[in-house]
Amino acid sequence: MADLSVNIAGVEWKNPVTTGSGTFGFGREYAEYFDLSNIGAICLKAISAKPRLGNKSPRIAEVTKGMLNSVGLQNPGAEYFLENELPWLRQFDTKLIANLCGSTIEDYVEVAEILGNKLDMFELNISCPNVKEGGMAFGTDAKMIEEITSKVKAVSKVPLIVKLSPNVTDIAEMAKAAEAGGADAISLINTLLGMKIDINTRRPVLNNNMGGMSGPAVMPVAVRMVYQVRQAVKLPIIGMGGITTGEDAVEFLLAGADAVSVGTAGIVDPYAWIKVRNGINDYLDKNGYESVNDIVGKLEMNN
Amino acid sequence: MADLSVNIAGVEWKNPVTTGSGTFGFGREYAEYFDLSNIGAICLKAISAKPRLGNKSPRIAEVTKGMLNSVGLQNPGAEYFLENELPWLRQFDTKLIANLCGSTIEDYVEVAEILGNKLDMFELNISCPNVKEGGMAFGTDAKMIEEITSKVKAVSKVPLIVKLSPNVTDIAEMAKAAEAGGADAISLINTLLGMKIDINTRRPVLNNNMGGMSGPAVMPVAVRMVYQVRQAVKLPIIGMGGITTGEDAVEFLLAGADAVSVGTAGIVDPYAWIKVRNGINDYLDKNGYESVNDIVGKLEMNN
Amino acid sequence: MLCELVAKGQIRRGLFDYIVDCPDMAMKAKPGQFLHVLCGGDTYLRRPISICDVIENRLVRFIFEVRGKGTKELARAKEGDRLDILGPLGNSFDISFSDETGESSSSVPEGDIVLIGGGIGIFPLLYLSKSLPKKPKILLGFRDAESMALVREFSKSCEDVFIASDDGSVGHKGFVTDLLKNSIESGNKIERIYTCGPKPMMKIVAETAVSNGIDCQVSMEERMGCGVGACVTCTCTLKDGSRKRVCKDGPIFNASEVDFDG
Amino acid sequence: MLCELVAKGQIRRGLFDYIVDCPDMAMKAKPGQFLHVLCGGDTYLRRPISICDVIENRLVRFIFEVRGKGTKELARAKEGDRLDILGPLGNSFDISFSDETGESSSSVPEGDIVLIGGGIGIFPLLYLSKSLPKKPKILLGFRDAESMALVREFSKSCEDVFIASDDGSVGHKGFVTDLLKNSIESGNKIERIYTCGPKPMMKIVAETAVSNGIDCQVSMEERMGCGVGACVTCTCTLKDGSRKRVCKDGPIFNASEVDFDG
Ligand SMILES: Cc1cc2nc3c(=O)[nH]c(=O)nc-3n(C[C@H](O)[C@H](O)[C@H](O)COP(=O)(O)OP(=O)(O)OC[C@H]3O[C@@H](n4cnc5c(N)ncnc54)[C@H](O)[C@@H]3O)c2cc1C
Ligand SMILES: Cc1cc2nc3c(=O)[nH]c(=O)nc-3n(C[C@H](O)[C@H](O)[C@H](O)COP(=O)(O)OP(=O)(O)OC[C@H]3O[C@@H](n4cnc5c(N)ncnc54)[C@H](O)[C@@H]3O)c2cc1C
Ligand SMILES: Cc1cc2nc3c(=O)[nH]c(=O)nc-3n(C[C@H](O)[C@H](O)[C@H](O)COP(=O)(O)O)c2cc1C
Ligand SMILES: Cc1cc2nc3c(=O)[nH]c(=O)nc-3n(C[C@H](O)[C@H](O)[C@H](O)COP(=O)(O)O)c2cc1C
Ligand code: FES
Ligand code: FES
Repeated sequence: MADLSVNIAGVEWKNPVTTGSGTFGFGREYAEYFDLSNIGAICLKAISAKPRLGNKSPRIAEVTKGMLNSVGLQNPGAEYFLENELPWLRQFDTKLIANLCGSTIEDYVEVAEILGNKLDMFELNISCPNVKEGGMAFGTDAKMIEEITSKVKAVSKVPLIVKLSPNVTDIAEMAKAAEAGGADAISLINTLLGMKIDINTRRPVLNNNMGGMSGPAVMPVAVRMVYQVRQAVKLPIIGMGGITTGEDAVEFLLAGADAVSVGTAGIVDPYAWIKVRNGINDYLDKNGYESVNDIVGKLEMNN
Repeated sequence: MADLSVNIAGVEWKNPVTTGSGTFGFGREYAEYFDLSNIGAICLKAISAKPRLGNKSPRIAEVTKGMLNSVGLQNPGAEYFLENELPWLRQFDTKLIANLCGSTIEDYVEVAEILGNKLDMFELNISCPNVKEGGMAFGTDAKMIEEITSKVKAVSKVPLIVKLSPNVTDIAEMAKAAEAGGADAISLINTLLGMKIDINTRRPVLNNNMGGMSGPAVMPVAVRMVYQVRQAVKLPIIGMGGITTGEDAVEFLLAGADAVSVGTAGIVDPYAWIKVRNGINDYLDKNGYESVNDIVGKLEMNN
Repeated sequence: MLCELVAKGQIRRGLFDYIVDCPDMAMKAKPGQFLHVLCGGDTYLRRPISICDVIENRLVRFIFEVRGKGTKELARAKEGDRLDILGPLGNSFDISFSDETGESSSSVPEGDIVLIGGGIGIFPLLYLSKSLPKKPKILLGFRDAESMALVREFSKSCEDVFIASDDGSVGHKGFVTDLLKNSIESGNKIERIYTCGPKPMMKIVAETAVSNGIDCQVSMEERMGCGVGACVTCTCTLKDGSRKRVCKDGPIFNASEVDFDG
Repeated sequence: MLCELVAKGQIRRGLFDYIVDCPDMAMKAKPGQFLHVLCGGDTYLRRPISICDVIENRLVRFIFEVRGKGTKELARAKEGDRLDILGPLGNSFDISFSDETGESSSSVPEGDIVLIGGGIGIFPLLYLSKSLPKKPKILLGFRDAESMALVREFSKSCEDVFIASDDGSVGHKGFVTDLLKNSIESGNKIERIYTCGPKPMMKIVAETAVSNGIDCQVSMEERMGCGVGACVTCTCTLKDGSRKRVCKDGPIFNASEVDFDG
């Protein structure tokens, strides 16, 4: 059994596996399948200052080895969360990450203030493609990323992860902007914007027309971007996008991720998180590594 | 049997199916599998003014429902092509599209001049992610797109298609730049930049480290981009990215493509081009359409 | 969970009747709940299929129509194959009835219990019909005589079976909802309605029930991801404007609270 | 083309021996050519596998080792399954020998014909050994005694079989290329060498052949897409700097022209 613990921006995780925000709710559902203390951190579904309704259904479409979603950040708001979800979550021995969303910079600042230091980390979601305002609009413009990061950082009492959108020309530039704004860590990738058409109705399957693509199909893009960001900034990286097995996770770790997140794979298999954690351990054991940190960024380029 | 003919920038194709440049060589190989006169147009592998060696092997990596390639535009040069390949190709009753590549704007202009009016259309490949100079570097910057398009257009004796890279923040902006530069049509998408790591060797599988991703996995991104470009410009569109069946092609046509291109699917199944053509016809017949043009852009949005 | 397919039947072209061996699920399953089935092949997400019946606390039966890729692939399974299934999922039909004191209990209601099913919506009604405190009446809507299913079984588990078909090739020509309206008009006292079927059908049933002051439970259908309540992709809209998860808060909702156009 | 798997054998753990029924391919197949096999499951691209033998102008045999996803999936096939195979693909070993006049013909050469195979590279040599104008000598390299394969069959089709193993558990302890060097040193006249195996092995064979003025054909291995010559993803580098398609211009190349480090 290798040492799986990692330190992400000063926060100790017992292992490098967390949950993709929005795929794990506030944890209650999967707690019926496994003990949540088994994963390094839980990244909760997006929380805004005020409750949000999200988009109309259908909000999900199957695509080749993946899915599109257009949930649109439905959530009961930060205060409801603190009162009704957080106390329950605190029974587990794992770190808790709040995924912050909003329509304006003020919204983001507000939710960060409401949540205060009651969680272990914040993840700034400026990369959701499913909302008209905020979301991805912030995450595809380096200047905006720097501005929003610095404003939220100014009020953050816990380390701030900035989550990047893959729908950009130059991911390294976005990561540098987050770093310049004071981010403590980077996570990527959020979903790729996609569309699925029902050729019988001749309409998009999603009521919102377009949605965010996730799952195994996006993994090569995600691995590439993690590598590019690793070359661009010194911050810890949480890598994600299609991870289904321990082997997949190892690709991200080698590319430079300090931790990994599993989302869509868990939507298909409730034990995916545990399987990925175990798979990482198996790889380390089999290859004689004592710690997961020994493989982070250990990719050798061919030329 | 519906009317499959389409008119792309003044050139009549007998049906809307062409080949993804670089997946069909100069046609000789698949001519052993089917009569090339059965497809609307043949888009040939990239041609440069001078011969190019391309990258070292491995140049291909399998990924989930798709592949990465890093061929790097290997080709014998325009003059060799004209002498040794074109005469043979002209025996087929189909349109021929030259895919133009180069490292500098002058290179592109040169190859367009050498080829003159000996082909039916040009496709400007400013979106290849596998070369250090030129290629994608041109295709991810709107100003560059406009400049290179207008310079190549100035010397083009045949309609000029500009092929866009999906590795951009705003695909519509790129299409508009091509239109502004004088493009006669748009094709998209070229490959998404990706990376696949061999966790046993801890190196990228591709000798060139990164490569262009194609195949079914990229289709939702491609359909979305075709739709976005359809809203942005009036030019004819050739849609591609993961098309494997007639149903897939219909998604692109509904989203606004006037024609479609099949690449990677043919690498797996030499009859993919014929199957897609037949599948489009089946859809039209089954739904009572007389012409393929009746469904182009006929997507109805949900809201 | 991997469950062995112990009996594969085919009711008609494109309609399959599966029985899987899984005591765990059978013991827990309540009427109205569903299974979330991995279909294999080129599909990625699971497919929700209602529990149609539970046999001897050990076997679970479900019936599905081939619609697209997933159900087509599922139809290829052979007896002895092991299917990857999550379940039972979702809430269930409320089968308790309050007695005079107003307390919810399992007392036997006075008036009729009416089940209304259309298309693939009829399948969850079988287990329900066997679980109620008294035999219900059932109204079944089919496209045509060809597409009838389970009628003989419902004849056993229900007091009465009424059929409507779109083309009149069997039973009443027209909507199954006509049968409901007729029944109400003819003065039958209906204690509660349970319905599952196409949205337009359920909408009319719900409106009819609400306007006649009849308690009514509807089983909603929506595209799903996780099936367990975590991804919030499967919502339906309620009249109060809120959005609820069909997989976890449902699939059974009170007819009066659902906004069928939301 | 769909070809029925008519016989599935297993030589040892992880090494499978398949015979498929496809007269079309059998009739065309030449030694050194390969098949391009769709493996199914979660794989996408085809996998190249050499033709190991052709039986009665109707059956094609291939032997493959389970390496990764695709070969693992292929190993699941059952007799009677139909495999989707393209082939025969590629060029083939040149088995003609020039007579005194220098004209290429099928005359029988004077000196030895030597086949050198390592690991999975030995399989295409079987059909080759049966197609030559005279019985060749074969040098086989294995990891250890456990991983030996086809030795009995080669004993029939070849004049002599020499074996080397990495750990010495069978035959010469060391490289199969040592056997070649010994043979040359001991003064045997070698007319031509055919070799297939790991790149480092073939490199030494090629160098040895070239430096001793022996004609030598190597079978190259590279990751492939289409397998038919269209996608140009499978290139190897020649000494003149050019890049050739292993699937179409190869897999057989003249040893003197290949740049093994290119
Ligand atoms: C709670 C519930 C219970 C159900 N019970 C039954 C049943 O007992 N018998 C039966 O035949 N069908 C039932 N259905 C419908 C069944 O889930 C769909 O027919 C099936 O998912 C179609 O999958 P496909 O791959 O064949 O179609 P595709 O169109 O290829 O599916 C593509 C995607 O859309 C989803 N999808 C497509 N149609 C529907 C639909 N009508 N409802 C939900 N998701 C859909 C699929 O799950 C998949 O994710 C039920 C649906 C729900 C929500
Ligand atoms: C011309 C030729 C003939 C061959 N003949 C045989 C044979 O007779 N018997 C045999 O056991 N093997 C043979 N091989 C090797 C065989 O193709 C690989 O072992 C196989 O492709 C591995 O696939 P996989 O899915 O198990 O491995 P994975 O690593 O999962 O494959 C991933 C991808 O890499 C490719 N790949 C991986 N390893 C190789 C390799 N060594 N060569 C080429 N592509 C590779 C695969 O085709 C696939 O596209 C031959 C290869 C070539 C090029
Ligand atoms: C249903 C669903 C909802 C999501 N909601 C959020 C969200 O609220 N906030 C966020 O930052 N990312 C959200 N994401 C993105 C995921 O957290 C993750 O970045 C992405 O799905 C890629 O990882 P995966 O392929 O492992 O799912 C969502 C993804 C899915 C599938
Ligand atoms: C092996 C390979 C080589 C390619 N070479 C070229 C090329 O030379 N020029 C070009 O414009 N696109 C090239 N492409 C991109 C394809 O033409 C096409 O845009 C892309 O693969 C998406 O379509 P598909 O998924 O149908 O393959 C190549 C793609 C592949 C797979
Ligand atoms: S399907 Fe995931 S919450 Fe209902
Ligand atoms: S594999 Fe396509 S050219 Fe060789």
